[in-house]
Amino acid sequence: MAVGLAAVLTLGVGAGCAKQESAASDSTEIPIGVDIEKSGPASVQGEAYERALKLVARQINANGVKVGNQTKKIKLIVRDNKSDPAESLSVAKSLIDNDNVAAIIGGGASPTTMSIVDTVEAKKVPLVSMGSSGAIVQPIDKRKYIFKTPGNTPVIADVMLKQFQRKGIKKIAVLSVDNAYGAAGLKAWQDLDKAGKIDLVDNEKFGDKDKDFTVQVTKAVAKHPDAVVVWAIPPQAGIAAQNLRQAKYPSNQVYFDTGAGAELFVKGAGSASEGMYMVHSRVLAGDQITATTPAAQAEKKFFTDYSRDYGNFSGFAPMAADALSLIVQAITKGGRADRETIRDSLEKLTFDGAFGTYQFSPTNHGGVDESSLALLVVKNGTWTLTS
Amino acid sequence: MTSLAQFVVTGFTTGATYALVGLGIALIAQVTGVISFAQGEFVMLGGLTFALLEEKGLAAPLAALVAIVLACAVGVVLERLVLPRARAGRTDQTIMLTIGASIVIEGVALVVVGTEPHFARPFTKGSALSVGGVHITPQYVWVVAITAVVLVAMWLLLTRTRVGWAMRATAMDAEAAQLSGISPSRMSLIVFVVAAALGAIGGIVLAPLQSPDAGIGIALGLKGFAAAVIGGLGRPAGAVVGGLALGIVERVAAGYLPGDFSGYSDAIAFALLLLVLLVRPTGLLSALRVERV
Amino acid sequence: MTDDASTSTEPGTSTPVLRVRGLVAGYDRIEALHGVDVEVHQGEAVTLIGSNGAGKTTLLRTIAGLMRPWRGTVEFLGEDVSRWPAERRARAGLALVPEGRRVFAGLTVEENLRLGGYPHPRSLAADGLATVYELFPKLRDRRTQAAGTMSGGEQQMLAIGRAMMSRPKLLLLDEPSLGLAPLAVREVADALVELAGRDTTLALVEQNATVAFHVARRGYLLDRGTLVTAGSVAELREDPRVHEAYLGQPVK
Amino acid sequence: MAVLGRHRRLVTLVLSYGVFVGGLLLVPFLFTRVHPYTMADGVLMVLLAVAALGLVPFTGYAGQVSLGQAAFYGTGAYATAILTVKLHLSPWLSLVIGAAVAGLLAYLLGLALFRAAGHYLTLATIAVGLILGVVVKQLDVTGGAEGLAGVTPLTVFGADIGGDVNFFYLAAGILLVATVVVHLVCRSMFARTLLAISDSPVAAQSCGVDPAPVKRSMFVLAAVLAAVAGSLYASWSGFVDASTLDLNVSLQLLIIATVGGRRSVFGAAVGSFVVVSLVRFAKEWLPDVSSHAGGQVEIIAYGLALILVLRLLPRGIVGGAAAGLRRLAGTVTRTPTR
Repeated sequence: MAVGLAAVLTLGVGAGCAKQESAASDSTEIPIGVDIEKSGPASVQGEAYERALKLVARQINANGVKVGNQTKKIKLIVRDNKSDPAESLSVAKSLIDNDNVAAIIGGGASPTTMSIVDTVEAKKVPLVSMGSSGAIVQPIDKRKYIFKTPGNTPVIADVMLKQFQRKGIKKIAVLSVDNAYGAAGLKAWQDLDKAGKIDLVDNEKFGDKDKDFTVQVTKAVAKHPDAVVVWAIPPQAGIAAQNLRQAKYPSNQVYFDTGAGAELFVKGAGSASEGMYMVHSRVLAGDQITATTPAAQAEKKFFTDYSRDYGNFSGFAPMAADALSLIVQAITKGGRADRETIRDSLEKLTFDGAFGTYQFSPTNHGGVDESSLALLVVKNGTWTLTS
Repeated sequence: MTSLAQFVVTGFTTGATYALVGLGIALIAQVTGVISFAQGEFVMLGGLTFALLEEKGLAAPLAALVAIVLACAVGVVLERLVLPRARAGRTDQTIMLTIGASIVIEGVALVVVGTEPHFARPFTKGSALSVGGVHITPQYVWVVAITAVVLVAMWLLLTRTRVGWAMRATAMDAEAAQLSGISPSRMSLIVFVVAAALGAIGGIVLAPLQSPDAGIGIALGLKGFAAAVIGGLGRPAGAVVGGLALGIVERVAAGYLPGDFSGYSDAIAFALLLLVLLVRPTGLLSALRVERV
Repeated sequence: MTDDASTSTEPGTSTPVLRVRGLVAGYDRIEALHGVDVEVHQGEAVTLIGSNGAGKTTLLRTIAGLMRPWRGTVEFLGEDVSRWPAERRARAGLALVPEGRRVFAGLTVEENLRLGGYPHPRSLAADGLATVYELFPKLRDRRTQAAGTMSGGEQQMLAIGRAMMSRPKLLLLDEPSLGLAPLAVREVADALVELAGRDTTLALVEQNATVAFHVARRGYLLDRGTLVTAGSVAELREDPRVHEAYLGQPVK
Repeated sequence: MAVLGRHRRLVTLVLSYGVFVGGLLLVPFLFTRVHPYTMADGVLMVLLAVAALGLVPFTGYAGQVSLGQAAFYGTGAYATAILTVKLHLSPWLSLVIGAAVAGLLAYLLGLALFRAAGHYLTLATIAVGLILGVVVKQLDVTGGAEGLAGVTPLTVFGADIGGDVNFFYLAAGILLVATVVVHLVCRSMFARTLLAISDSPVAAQSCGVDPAPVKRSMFVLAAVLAAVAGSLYASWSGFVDASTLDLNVSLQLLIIATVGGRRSVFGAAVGSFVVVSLVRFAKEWLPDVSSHAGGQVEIIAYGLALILVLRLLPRGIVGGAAAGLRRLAGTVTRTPTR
């Protein structure tokens, strides 16, 4: 039976599309795999990633990529991992084995990255992830090929901590989504709590498909924290904002992580988000940036381009945009488009991207530095820089 | 105490939707013998359609009407095209057919609408009322009020109309009903439509609280199922009580789990379901019925 | 296979209310009826007798449409109804009071009766109810009682009453006296005689020979799925095969 | 003719296994050469087939619907991950322990559940899977929400397996052994009893057969096979998280068994081939059709496949094909005698 079916498929499908020749070095296209969340709970991110990647690829391909003395084009191979770690692994394997990609961008979140790091590392393929969990790039001796664009979770927590210290906030409660991403956020605050830098009075988790956190919010608010920190992506970040507003918790004491950063947060939370804070790259307030430094110029340009092409801006877009830019930079600097060169070259890269400034080194594969991050606040329905 | 009251209020609101889903499942099970795993998809269809149309600027009552009609139409397709002669079929086969239908409904919704959630405005504006420290948003009131109206209407339908009697008669003894000139096929169609409408209404009232997306059906269907089984699949009232109880237990338990364990709250509904299945598979309320007869 | 039966059928002057021809039917893969011919004429009371497992219940269920015939036809009022579902036959006036009464236990007596009149407009219900209550005064007293809480005899009356509500042109009864107290048997039998006297066409399957021969004028004897003989009640009373079927029960 | 007739069953048996093994051997060839397939798909296909194989006796013969296979698949996967990562046990030993744990879990569940009617089992199995899924996200030993990475790969006689093609052969060998085992079980008196039960519970009961222990044994067998598959998956992928316990895994396995054929031991493999192909080709082509929903659209294909097979080929592709072949063979052998 299996043979019969196999034969039919071979005849019907196989004849026309026998596996393509692996991308030889003289090919004019550089295949880059993209493993992102086009569907499932994190699909909001996936959509922004894909738009950003297509935008950047278009801009890069307009002039081509200088590889040694040749000019090549980027070919993106975008695959959906359904926000599912196991599926992400299957996607990554397929990109490596089938499409023979030079590098992979993805997964778009921590859970879908954690599942593939071992495989990608073993197959020696450079990977740039949009997941924020520190475990993605650590321990560094087992993550030689793995890089990421978002800042490390503790770095983001640190930005919030500084604000808390300025405002005299001592007791906080953390609401986090129950997956690898939320767990990393929670752990960062638990570590700060242990170090005596903050008093974590309560932490509450919710499932990544839940749509109502009234109970978690009620419990957290009952502990009278000076601030509530939320580690969630849209649409859940928006629901958390709404539930906090319903519980009459003051919105100027609510802080979100970079993960919340998208137009959908404001859309989902509606007026409830007004006055709430978020740590994100300055790019989210792109229209307010005065472009004096190269870093600020890159941020502003991306904000303008993306907003022009797609109507509104997404906080996730720059993370993916930079992932691609970083790989292209590495290819140009290294002068070759093979996997080893890209990896070696990435590790030495300093780059001003749309999301912020990257300073990779053999001991640091972990995303934008603290200087790129800012505290933003929702004012009249848009993200505004504080101070 | 304030917290407890808040948990109960919240649980009651979600429980109302579980109750509507569970009621649909119980009615279908009784009248047609079909165990439908597709019931949650009607909540999705109702909620998502409503939110989508409302976002597009359609007046809420009109959006709700369209959503209900759409869900009912899908109910008809399910009953007529996917499950014809379901009564005669084997249970395992019909269960799998409803699973297949549920997957297809979700898939089509994904193609048409995409994966993003959609946001419906609360039925009326206004901020949360505080009653002794318990926060009650106007939408909570709407959920409870509409659910109550629907349940009363269902009760009247089942006890005061000939169609209602015919449905109950078919549930009690399908052959005898047939001998009285009642068409089981008609009753099956009617009950699927009624169940679809119940689910859609549950989805609509919940939409402003829990922004619906194409993927919510499975989880809500399972919760509704748990509600129906906990209450006892044999009686509609059981499903309603089971749904409300499930919603409240779920939230209260989540509320009293310490923070480190609050992740376990997801499992509460299913742990309760498993317990009922292991201890009293005919449902908690069935005990009352046996003792009364 | 069917010669024996067809020769013994009474020649009717008009179209019979029910004409069953060469009926073969069964459960799963087991054939229970091997080609049976039966006719019932307007105003007649006919009984089907036979020992346990003779196929009487199968015959009634197939006539009522609860089972599909494998071969052969069922004609009702001159129309071939073999492919009709049971509810359509019921609406056309073919009523069956099934074995074991099968009233809707959770509904009240009156709700049960009204459901019996389901095929007809609501306006006819009052008329029908009056007739049934007149026939079974006990039911009127128990109008609002849940049917499941009544005695066996009362439930049987309700089942018959429910069937009467559909204004049947042919009333089929499957073992109406089975499992009833002697007093109830008497009441039910009287009611059936009364019905037969009112020109109701009925066909009765009955284990209780006294009841069967008290109510019916003519009968068929079934044995292991085949028609053995047919004739007037007087003839059947004398037939040793009938005695055998009733296992020595007094048939007079 | 008479000799052929006498040996007909044997011939059929040898032929069908020949075709089966031939088909398996063809997979690496097909999956490395035909475009959107990858060898990873080939490995997944065989693992899913092993996990779905247990549903053949359980669903096809005992007439039960289990939507909890993921609970056992995940148990196997987590057992291997925990035992190799935390305790540094050999992956083979972990596989055996995982299968034993899953079997025990199934036995205990079965003790309580088979007293009740069919659909309660479906619900209970779903509940178990979902509860386990929540629990593993909370515990440290299971790596919490992040899952466990760095699972020790399988070795054969101390040598690395190396590469998906080799892993495929290993898994295919296990599938073959499992198929023979399930085949023997289905041929036994045991299975005949089950068939009687699923056709007519009343009849079986009146013959004095208590269906519960028989169903329970089938449930345990299904659990053990799923655990073996889950364990192999953990060793192969190197990573395990709560998604191995997801309801979708159970759904997928049920669809595989149903589409392939619930009453044939080859049904699981054929169903798995069909489902993996659907996923792969849908993923490749559907994004062009609908930009809206990404690859998730393929679930429509799943659902439709399930409905169509149930409505048109209630015995699945293998059952349908076998009936077709029999009809064909019938006409061929009958012709000369006329």
